[in-house]
Amino acid sequence: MSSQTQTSDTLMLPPGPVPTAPVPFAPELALGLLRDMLRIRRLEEKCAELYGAGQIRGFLHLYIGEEAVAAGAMRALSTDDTVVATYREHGQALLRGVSMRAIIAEMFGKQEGCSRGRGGSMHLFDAQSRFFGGNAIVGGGLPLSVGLALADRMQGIRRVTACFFGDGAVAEGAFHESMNLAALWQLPVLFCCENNLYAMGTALPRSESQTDLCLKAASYRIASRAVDGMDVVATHQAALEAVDAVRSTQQPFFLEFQTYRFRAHSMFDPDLYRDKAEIEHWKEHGPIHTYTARLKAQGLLAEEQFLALDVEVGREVDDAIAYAEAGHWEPVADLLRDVHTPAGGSSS
Amino acid sequence: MSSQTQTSDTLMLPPGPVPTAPVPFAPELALGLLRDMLRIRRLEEKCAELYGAGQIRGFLHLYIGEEAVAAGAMRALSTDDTVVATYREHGQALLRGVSMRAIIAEMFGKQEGCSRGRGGSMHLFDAQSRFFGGNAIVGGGLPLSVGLALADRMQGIRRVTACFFGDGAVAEGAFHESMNLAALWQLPVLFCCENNLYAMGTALPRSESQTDLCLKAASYRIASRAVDGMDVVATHQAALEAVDAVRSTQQPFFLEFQTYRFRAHSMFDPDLYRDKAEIEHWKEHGPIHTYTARLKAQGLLAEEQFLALDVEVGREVDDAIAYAEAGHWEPVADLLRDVHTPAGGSSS
Amino acid sequence: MSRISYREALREALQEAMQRDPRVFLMGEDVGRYGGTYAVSKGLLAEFGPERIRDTPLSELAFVGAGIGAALGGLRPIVEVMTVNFSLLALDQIVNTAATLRHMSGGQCSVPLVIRMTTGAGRQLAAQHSHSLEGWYAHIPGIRVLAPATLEDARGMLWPALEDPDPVILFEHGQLYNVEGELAEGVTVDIRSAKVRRAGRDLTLIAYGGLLGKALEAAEQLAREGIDVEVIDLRVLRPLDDATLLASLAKTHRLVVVDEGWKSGSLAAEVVARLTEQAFYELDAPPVRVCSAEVPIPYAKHLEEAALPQVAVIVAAAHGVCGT
Amino acid sequence: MSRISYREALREALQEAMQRDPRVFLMGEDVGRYGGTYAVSKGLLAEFGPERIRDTPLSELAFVGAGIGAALGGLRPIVEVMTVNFSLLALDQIVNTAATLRHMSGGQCSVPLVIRMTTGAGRQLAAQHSHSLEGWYAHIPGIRVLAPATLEDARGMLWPALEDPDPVILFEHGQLYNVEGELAEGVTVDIRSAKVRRAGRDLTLIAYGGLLGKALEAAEQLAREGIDVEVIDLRVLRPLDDATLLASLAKTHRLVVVDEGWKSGSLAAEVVARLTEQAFYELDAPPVRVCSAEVPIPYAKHLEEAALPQVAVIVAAAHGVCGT
Ligand SMILES: Cc1ncc(C[n+]2csc(CCOP(=O)(O)OP(=O)(O)O)c2C)c(N)n1
Ligand SMILES: Cc1ncc(C[n+]2csc(CCOP(=O)(O)OP(=O)(O)O)c2C)c(N)n1
Ligand SMILES: [Mg+2]
Ligand SMILES: [Mg+2]
Repeated sequence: MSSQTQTSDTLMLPPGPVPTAPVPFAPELALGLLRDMLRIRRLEEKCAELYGAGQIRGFLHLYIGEEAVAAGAMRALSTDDTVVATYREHGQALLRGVSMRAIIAEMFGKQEGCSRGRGGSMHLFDAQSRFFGGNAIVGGGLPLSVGLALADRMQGIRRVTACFFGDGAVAEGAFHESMNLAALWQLPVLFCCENNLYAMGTALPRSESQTDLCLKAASYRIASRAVDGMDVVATHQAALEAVDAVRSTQQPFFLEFQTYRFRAHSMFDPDLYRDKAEIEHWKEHGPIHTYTARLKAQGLLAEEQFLALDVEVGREVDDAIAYAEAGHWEPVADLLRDVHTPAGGSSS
Repeated sequence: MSSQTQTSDTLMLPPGPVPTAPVPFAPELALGLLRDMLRIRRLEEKCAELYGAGQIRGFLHLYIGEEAVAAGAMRALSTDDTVVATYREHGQALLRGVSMRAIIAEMFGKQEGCSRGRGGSMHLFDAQSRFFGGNAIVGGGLPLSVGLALADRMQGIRRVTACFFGDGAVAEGAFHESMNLAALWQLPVLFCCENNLYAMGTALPRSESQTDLCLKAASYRIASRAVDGMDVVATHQAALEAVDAVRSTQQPFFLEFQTYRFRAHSMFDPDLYRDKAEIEHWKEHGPIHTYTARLKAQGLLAEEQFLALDVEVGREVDDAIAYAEAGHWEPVADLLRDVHTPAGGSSS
Repeated sequence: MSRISYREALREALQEAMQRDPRVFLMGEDVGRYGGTYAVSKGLLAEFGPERIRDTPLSELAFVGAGIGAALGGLRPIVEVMTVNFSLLALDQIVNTAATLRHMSGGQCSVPLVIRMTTGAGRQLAAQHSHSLEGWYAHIPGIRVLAPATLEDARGMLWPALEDPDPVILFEHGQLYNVEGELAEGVTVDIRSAKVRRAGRDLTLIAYGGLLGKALEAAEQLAREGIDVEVIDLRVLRPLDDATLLASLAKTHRLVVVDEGWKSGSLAAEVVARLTEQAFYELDAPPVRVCSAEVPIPYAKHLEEAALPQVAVIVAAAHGVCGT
Repeated sequence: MSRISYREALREALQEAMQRDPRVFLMGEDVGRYGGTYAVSKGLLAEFGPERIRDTPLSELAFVGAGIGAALGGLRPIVEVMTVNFSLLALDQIVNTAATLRHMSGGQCSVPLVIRMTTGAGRQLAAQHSHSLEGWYAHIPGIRVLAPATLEDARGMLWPALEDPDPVILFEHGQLYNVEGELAEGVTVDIRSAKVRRAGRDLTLIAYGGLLGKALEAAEQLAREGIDVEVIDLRVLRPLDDATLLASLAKTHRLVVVDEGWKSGSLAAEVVARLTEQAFYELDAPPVRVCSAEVPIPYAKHLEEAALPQVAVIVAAAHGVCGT
């Protein structure tokens, strides 16, 4: 048997230097972005603990390290826009407006959870804020987002549908078919590729023959852009421009966020496929501490302010846990509830 | 409801002028290609008649108009190479060496058919010549060809696997996944896209947002080329070079044949979606008559020779029909034969 | 009353639904310019335009998923998957998304989607184009599965399917499109119950879709041979209407189930199992299934016929069950 | 005899097969660097290298199809589809190509392919990650379907599966991987027959895969309550081994079938149907199925437990059938 050329095992490093430029946003926005990222971070750190304690079960995929993506993107959307996400969606759900209470209660499997405890970590939903989940099939949300945008187009609603998915999803047929449909039918979908360089243990070069993902978009005639996903200034600016492009042209746009997850893929992953040095390099680009440093350098943030914010966020997390703990188990008699919509029941 | 931009309905015409340049091949090859095309044409004209007469049933997809593709491509392969085709595969099967007798007997449903009458027109097989069908699922053959090439690679066999598929198949997820796998794993697959501009009634611009299909290949880092699929000189030269590239580099190659079917999609298709003028334009580029004209202009072919060839081919067709008519119906008692391989039975 | 084909009945239903509700649209491969592979949507493009009669690329997974999204987005999509054979490519979206969304969102997201597809064999289309996989779909909680076997159902099932807030899948058997008959105006049908198509005392013969005709033919022949058969058209393959089936069995005490699916794991197995569980003591003889032979459907006509349930086999099965 | 887990037994089987036959290779998502989602292939990359322990992109349709092609091309691929849930994306290649190739080529092309996948619920993975669709696969002519429930079968089924010239699908229940026990060296198992795991006189209790353990537990409890249960492990879901089942029924005359699939259209339905057809007069009471509730599996632990077959429900069903 002949030998196969093996993909090189050189470290995959952040594309640019650690950002240090002044934050070009008004203080409210500047601090808001920090707060957004911190809320995700603290929520998820607790989730990891709660998982360890057995209060959260099933699969749990943490977003830690990638917070600048959700923060930058979600603030670029208007409340009427639509969001479709993956199983790694705590950040998007939270920043879309789902309360920490409802999120943790969901992970506890309580009736007070945003999906009544039926979904768990991978299936957070909030129809009111047009947050359509929470999808545990890689690539599964892509066709959905095409349809949501189609509905808008056919009804003359000028909304943007933002669809989040990972680098791994790019290999799925669903990605290809959905990109083509969106471009062919000129649908206002913002494809948000969270390229964290790994799909579970599979590094991008072992998953894609062409690792420049923007070239994929080009092959469907979809405009695209890659952005430093560790820099919330960059993600937010790029997202604003992309959302604007989608809204004004009513055409799809492909936005690649180059990011990294600091934790393992899920709580089951021993994380043996990455070099520790690679992780450390990326941690130097950590979205929260680099951004905090910039804000401080600029005089927009003092250490006490940061600490106060952190305490406040910590309180929100604690409150949410208490809420979830006090929540209720749905009666077993209701097991078959919501398999079908009851007559006269809610329907989109 | 807002109105949708409609794809323009301008005629889709052949890319270049009718070829007239001298045929640069030695006489044997030059006439061989003519013979190849004529054999397909006359076989299929008869198939259409036999279908009308009820002797062939099921779906029947004719290749008439596209003969230069199979002729040019099949002569570029060596007998040890592998071929995977679609439901529109009479041409490939015939030129791969499946006898007309076995092909017509198959369409008659006779035991003497190349697939024992189990497959019909859409499922011609010939394991001996490494002709692996005949696949009635659009895009279905693509993953198969990747696997066949993988087996060669892992066993150190320097073979080429030629996979035929239509423009319509490009929209399938299977295309995308297969292209990526072939490129990622550096497999010797020759992707032969028979772009006849329609998938049933769907014109390419209503199927693909990017109609330059070679750009798809580029997005997987696969080398590619488009060629006039009505000109057997061009198809053969391009196929020779592509096969050579695949064989020497052991990398995939994407070859787009720009062609056209003169007949309806299948015998059920009323063909109402194309402009008659468009069809007429393409017929001016008909692969057999334009090539015949060139051979004659060059003095490589006299009218009597052509007629003699045609008579000979006609005889082959008649003989095949007689053979098929004299063939046998497999006993109904054998219905369950070949669902599984019998113990000690043939296995690849 | 007017003379109409099954195909025309389906088309009228589509047309009426599109006229009645601007949220309804049809999408699928070649539903527009081509006029529908089986000509069901012929003429509708001219009437409703390319937005609402929407041709799709060959991307079964994505356009079915897009149908789910469009349903979530407030429309009432009818997605045509050309045939059940190709629906395998879209099964993930149907099983993992359409059927689950309402439940896993805790009741927030209903999916009012209708999927139509052609099913069945009998036209020498061979192994990849002859599946009868309705039984698979009938296994999935969260969707409703319908099999119109009559002109009335072809005409009448679409509208209630569109009114259903949850996903509904409609199976049209390929051999029914050309069937013609008289159809009364303005009939309404439900999408909840099975239907007795022929009353009888001696034997309950259950069928659906493309085989209802053969079941009725067999019943006629059996009547001439002195056996009075009750023929029930399942119509709704999920959820099954046990009451109608049990009522018949309580009368006849004998059961034959006909199904074009392969026998092992067929929908017929489910019918036999649940009736045996619930009405064991009503049964005077072992129930019998008449299904397709367990072979990829062969092309040759005589072999295909041998693989599929035929009238003679149904008749023989009935005799077996009745001990006649 | 050595102490070993189900996971290790599977790994040993892989390792042995790879050592024994150079044509054998394993491919699938994260089988290599990651070590297998469920750690089954851990360590094999180091031993066999990245050609034979081949990580694939997330392209279920294409890499399963590539497995079929590689089998045609002379290799003996083992394709790991991470879980049955994702296998829906590859179903077209399995049903329309792997299962049909030999037949529709008139016997020319066999597909000696083995597909492994994890199945089942019970770990709070919710609606999209908890399917038990083995019954669907067992519906398809042309493939063999196996469900190793014991260490012995986990260790012993792979090699005969690889020797089978046709496609074989192996279902590994996600809750079995950590099960440990003693395993004798060099046991060989067949992939044709069902197996009596506990002999008994009063009731035939049929189960397979992840639920065999609960069935045996129920049998122990029932034994204490005076009911002597015969527990049969189906093991081979297609083709079903009727002889073993019928022999048991001829002895016990009472039947309970346990299956983690949703009840309607479950594999349990097939078992009940074929046994009722063939052994109706042996049955002293209506057969009963214990299956999953017809709901997308919920995340919350108490609801998931309520949705899945539990020992107490099996015991109650047994009492019901025995009239005790
Ligand atoms: C269709 C499908 N295949 C496989 C899986 C198992 N799986 C879950 S997440 C994951 C990795 C996905 O990677 P990527 O898309 O890059 O997203 P990330 O986890 O890095 O955010 C895999 C393989 C799945 N859920 N769905
Ligand atoms: C997956 C799948 N979807 C739909 C069909 C129905 N169908 C058969 S041929 C065809 C058109 C394919 O067009 P193209 O790939 O361009 O090949 P051509 O027929 O033009 O040679 C369609 C839609 C099918 N066979 N398989
Ligand atoms: Mg990733
Ligand atoms: Mg075409």
